[in-house]
Amino acid sequence: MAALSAFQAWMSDFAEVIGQNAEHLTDLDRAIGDGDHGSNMTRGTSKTAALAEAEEFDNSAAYLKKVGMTLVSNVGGASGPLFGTFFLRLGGALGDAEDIDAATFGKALHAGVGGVLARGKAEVGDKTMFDAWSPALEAYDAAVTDGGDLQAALQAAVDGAKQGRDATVDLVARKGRASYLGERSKGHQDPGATSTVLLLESALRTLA
Amino acid sequence: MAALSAFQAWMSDFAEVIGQNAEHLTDLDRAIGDGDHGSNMTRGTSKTAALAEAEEFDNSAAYLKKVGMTLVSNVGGASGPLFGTFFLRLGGALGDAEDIDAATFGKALHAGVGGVLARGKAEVGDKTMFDAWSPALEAYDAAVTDGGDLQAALQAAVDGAKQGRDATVDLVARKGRASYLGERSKGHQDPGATSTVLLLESALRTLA
Amino acid sequence: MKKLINDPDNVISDALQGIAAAHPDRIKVDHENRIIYRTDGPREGKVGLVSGGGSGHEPLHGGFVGVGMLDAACAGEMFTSPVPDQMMAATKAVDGGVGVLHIVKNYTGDVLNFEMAAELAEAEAGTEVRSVVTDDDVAVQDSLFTAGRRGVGVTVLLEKIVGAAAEDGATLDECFNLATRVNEQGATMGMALTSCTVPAAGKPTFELADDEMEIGIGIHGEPGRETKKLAPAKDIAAMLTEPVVSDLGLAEGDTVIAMMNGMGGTPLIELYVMYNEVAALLDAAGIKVERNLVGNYITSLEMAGCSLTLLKVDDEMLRHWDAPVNTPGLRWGV
Amino acid sequence: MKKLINDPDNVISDALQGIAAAHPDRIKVDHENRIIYRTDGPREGKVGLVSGGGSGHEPLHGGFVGVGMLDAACAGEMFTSPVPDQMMAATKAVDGGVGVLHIVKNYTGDVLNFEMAAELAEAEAGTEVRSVVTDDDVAVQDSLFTAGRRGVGVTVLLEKIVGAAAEDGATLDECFNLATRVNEQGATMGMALTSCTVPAAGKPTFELADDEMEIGIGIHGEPGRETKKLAPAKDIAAMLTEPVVSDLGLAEGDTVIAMMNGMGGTPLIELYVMYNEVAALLDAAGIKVERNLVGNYITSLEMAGCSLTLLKVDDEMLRHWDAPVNTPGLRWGV
Ligand SMILES: Nc1ncnc2c1ncn2[C@@H]1O[C@H](COP(=O)(O)OP(=O)(O)O)[C@@H](O)[C@H]1O
Ligand SMILES: Nc1ncnc2c1ncn2[C@@H]1O[C@H](COP(=O)(O)OP(=O)(O)O)[C@@H](O)[C@H]1O
Ligand SMILES: [Mg+2]
Ligand SMILES: [Mg+2]
Ligand SMILES: [Mg+2]
Ligand SMILES: [Mg+2]
Repeated sequence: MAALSAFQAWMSDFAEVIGQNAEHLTDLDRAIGDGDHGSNMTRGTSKTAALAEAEEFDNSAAYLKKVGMTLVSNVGGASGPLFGTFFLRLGGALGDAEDIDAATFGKALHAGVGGVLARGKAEVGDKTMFDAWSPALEAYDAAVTDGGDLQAALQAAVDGAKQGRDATVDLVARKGRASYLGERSKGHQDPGATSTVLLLESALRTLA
Repeated sequence: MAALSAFQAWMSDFAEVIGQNAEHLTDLDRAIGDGDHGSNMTRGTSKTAALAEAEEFDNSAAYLKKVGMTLVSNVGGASGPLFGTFFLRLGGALGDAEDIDAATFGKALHAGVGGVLARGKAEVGDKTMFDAWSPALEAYDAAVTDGGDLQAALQAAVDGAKQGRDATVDLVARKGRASYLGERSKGHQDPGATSTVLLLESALRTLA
Repeated sequence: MKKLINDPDNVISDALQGIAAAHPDRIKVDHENRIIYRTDGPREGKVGLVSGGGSGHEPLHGGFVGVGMLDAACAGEMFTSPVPDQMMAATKAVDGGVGVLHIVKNYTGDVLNFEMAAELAEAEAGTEVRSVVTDDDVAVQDSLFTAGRRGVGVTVLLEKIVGAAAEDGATLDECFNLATRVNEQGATMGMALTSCTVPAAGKPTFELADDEMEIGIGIHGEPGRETKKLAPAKDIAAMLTEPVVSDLGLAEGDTVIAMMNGMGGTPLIELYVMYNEVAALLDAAGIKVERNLVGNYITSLEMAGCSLTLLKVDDEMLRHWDAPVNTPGLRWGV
Repeated sequence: MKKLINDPDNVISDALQGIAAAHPDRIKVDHENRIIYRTDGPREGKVGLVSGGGSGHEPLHGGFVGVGMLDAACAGEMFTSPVPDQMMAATKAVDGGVGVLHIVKNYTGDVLNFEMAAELAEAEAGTEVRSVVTDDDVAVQDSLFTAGRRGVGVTVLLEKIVGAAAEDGATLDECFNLATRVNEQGATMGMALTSCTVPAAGKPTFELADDEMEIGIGIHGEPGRETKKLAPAKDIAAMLTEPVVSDLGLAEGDTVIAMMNGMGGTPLIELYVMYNEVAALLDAAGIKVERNLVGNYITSLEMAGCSLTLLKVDDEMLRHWDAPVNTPGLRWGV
């Protein structure tokens, strides 16, 4: 598949999905954060969605890095540098690969999630977006090992991310704003894990 | 009648009545003023009611002047100097008269209401306490001219004051805080005219 | 009612204790009479400046006591004029032998109580007292047959300007004349998004729907002249600016001090949004803002809302404005 | 939602226009990057001080730009960290050749964004950047496995004290060490009577019953650690003072700077009531308040509530505290 246009479709789909879910994300963030995750993400994705029209990109790497910088420069908050770094590393790992398959994208996904980890230093169980990223990555790898194609691997990643996201409900937050609430953070779903699922669902729809 | 003890009974009764009506007076003042007439009056009358126990007074004049100064020194707002001046002048006009009858009290009442007029410079129709004082005084005088005793004259004054108070409802205020509301002050009863009626009713109960 | 207080009856005495504890370098408090004095007065030969009024407008007046502003401020009950005993005590205490100026906001209660105090201070102590009554609120139609306009924002600017003049050695007449001029050349218009709650009353003074605002409010939680639908800052700025500009007859080339004042519950960020709109309107009209204040200076407890004050200034006023001032509520040059 | 704004999306840019219009004598605004600069910088050989954070905390940080305090402040979206582009631009602009100190409140968003900015500024312009991260909120249990405590009130005191040191010629290392010491010796505890409403969200961030308060809030409208029944000021003062005093290990004979800070919607009179109670508690414990601030310094939009910050001070800190400062939000000595 022509990677660049697929990635552009991904970003345009993701912007739409974030737009539809902005209020939900903000509501989740209002419960255990500061009620801005929806608007933060919208601010970024409305800009990334417009990139493809405004500019010509040589390859996927250049495009995805620009997506990352655009998120970093527009989202702010915790999620800006985290999603931004994800795309910066994703792009960096893809290089000038023209076609993407399960293996290529898996390598890039590892780099991207590694970026989230390096920036945020969260562990599984801290009730952050990493709780969605980590099982997603594991499930993706397992699907590839089982011989799955990109579609299967992304489907697995989505399922893994969803499980991770749902698991955040019962957790006590140990990173990010929600950690200030201590025990009171229990019983609420993490906003960043929620948008991570949206991003992977969007990838499944557009990349595979 | 022994004037001094009657006046002391008046003040004690008035304090009680103001206590009972404080919330009503404040509600009236909230509608077209600043919602403090009840607490202003209570602050003063709780002090004046205590005077008789704390101090010996030579005569009615000394007592009523002290009542006036006590109101001036404790009520604040517009009503403090107005009711205060009323009692200062009332006492001044009584001198050392030992007994009070309709004529003696009438003279003093004229002096007291004259004080309210001199301080506040309100005219009838301005929607102030003067709208109760003025018809009360006229009715009092008419009753005395008709040969009425103190009881009859005070009853007439109460009736006159009530009419004046009720008439304030339809008026547009031209003095005091309510005047800032312009047309919006219409439809509300003036707080100061209301407490004036209470004061005269209390006089009827205790002096006659 | 949600307030950081101990008892509705003790708010003012508790706050005066707090003010005394916070600013012993600049002010001292007579708790019995509820008077805030500057620590270094009275000064022989300096006109004494006394103001005061109901509490609930902080920092006005107590926060404006100090070098270059007031010598004493009398704190009344919440939104209720102080009593003559307070003004009398303050007047005698700040008398430097050359007279005392009373700065009185035009409310019947304040006027009557200050009037009695002036009569008594002159009779008892022979202190020469003059009174300036501020009446800058253009929301109120003035007429010979009413209590006249309310005294609001201009009072702050007047206390600063006349305070500097007095510090500078102006006579009582000069202070009075300058004060009169400031009052005549200044005007204010205010609005509210919410009512406030007087602690002793325990409930809001007026009710406003979620999409309504009051235009033409004073500073005592009294309802305004008009309830309107909530509007954008730009429109509200016009509703405040136009009547003030037209009342003062301001024209192209005039210079003013502008105060965008918060009513107590308005966040600073909104005051800057409002100031921006006002500044644009004045700029478009060719009116030059020489100095400005943006913040809470004369408030109505926790009311959300704002008022705009404009004062047409000349060089003398500006010089006094720029002179050093060191009070809890206003400070520069020292 | 009742606010003096034009459009929820334009609050910050409108306010920045207003700030620029109000204080051209002291600050200038880069509207594109949303950075507030002092007019007279950068100064060769002076360490540059850059701070910033989400908007909605005014006067923090933009109101603290000026002589003796910050060189630049980056304004983020409401309650949202600014982005690295802003900090990078500010860092380069205030670089006087001897390095730049970033003053960062400890929130994941702020920390990550400032971190990226510092990396980029060093890589791109070779500017030496050090960062101090304030984390003074004792409401948050600190632990190696959490995001740590929030940065709140101490940030104000730090910006003043380190601002004076930088003005005085302190090196980047000296500024960093002093800042670290201020952060270590200061602690804060806050509470709220009401939630605030982020304009873009349009509804209150949390709900509180009429007889409830939140203890242990931060400054982003986030719920606190505990919802309690409303209590008298005296009890609330104890709930704020005790954890701060015990966190700092303050003992008899210690001297502090105290800040009784309003959250934006609290009237000044209530802050003085609270200050009085706190002062009494400290006095009883033999802790001496050398200096204090009472007012709105680090706010949460229109939230009603307050926070108490204590900073254990030595002579060096006091000297820097007393040094002249001329910013829209804090001014003395000039
Ligand atoms: N250290 C971290 N590592 C990974 N994710 C984090 C970390 N801290 C916060 N997050 C994520 O960021 C989300 C909040 O993002 P957002 O609301 O946009 O920013 P902010 O918290 O600054 O307002 C959280 O729900 C969480 O998933
Ligand atoms: N000029 C005046 N002459 C006579 N009565 C007046 C005048 N101004 C106000 N009042 C009376 O004072 C009353 C209000 O008293 P109060 O609420 O105690 O004082 P304030 O208005 O200062 O809060 C009004 O209801 C009115 O009757
Ligand atoms: Mg958030
Ligand atoms: Mg009243
Ligand atoms: Mg009153
Ligand atoms: Mg945020």
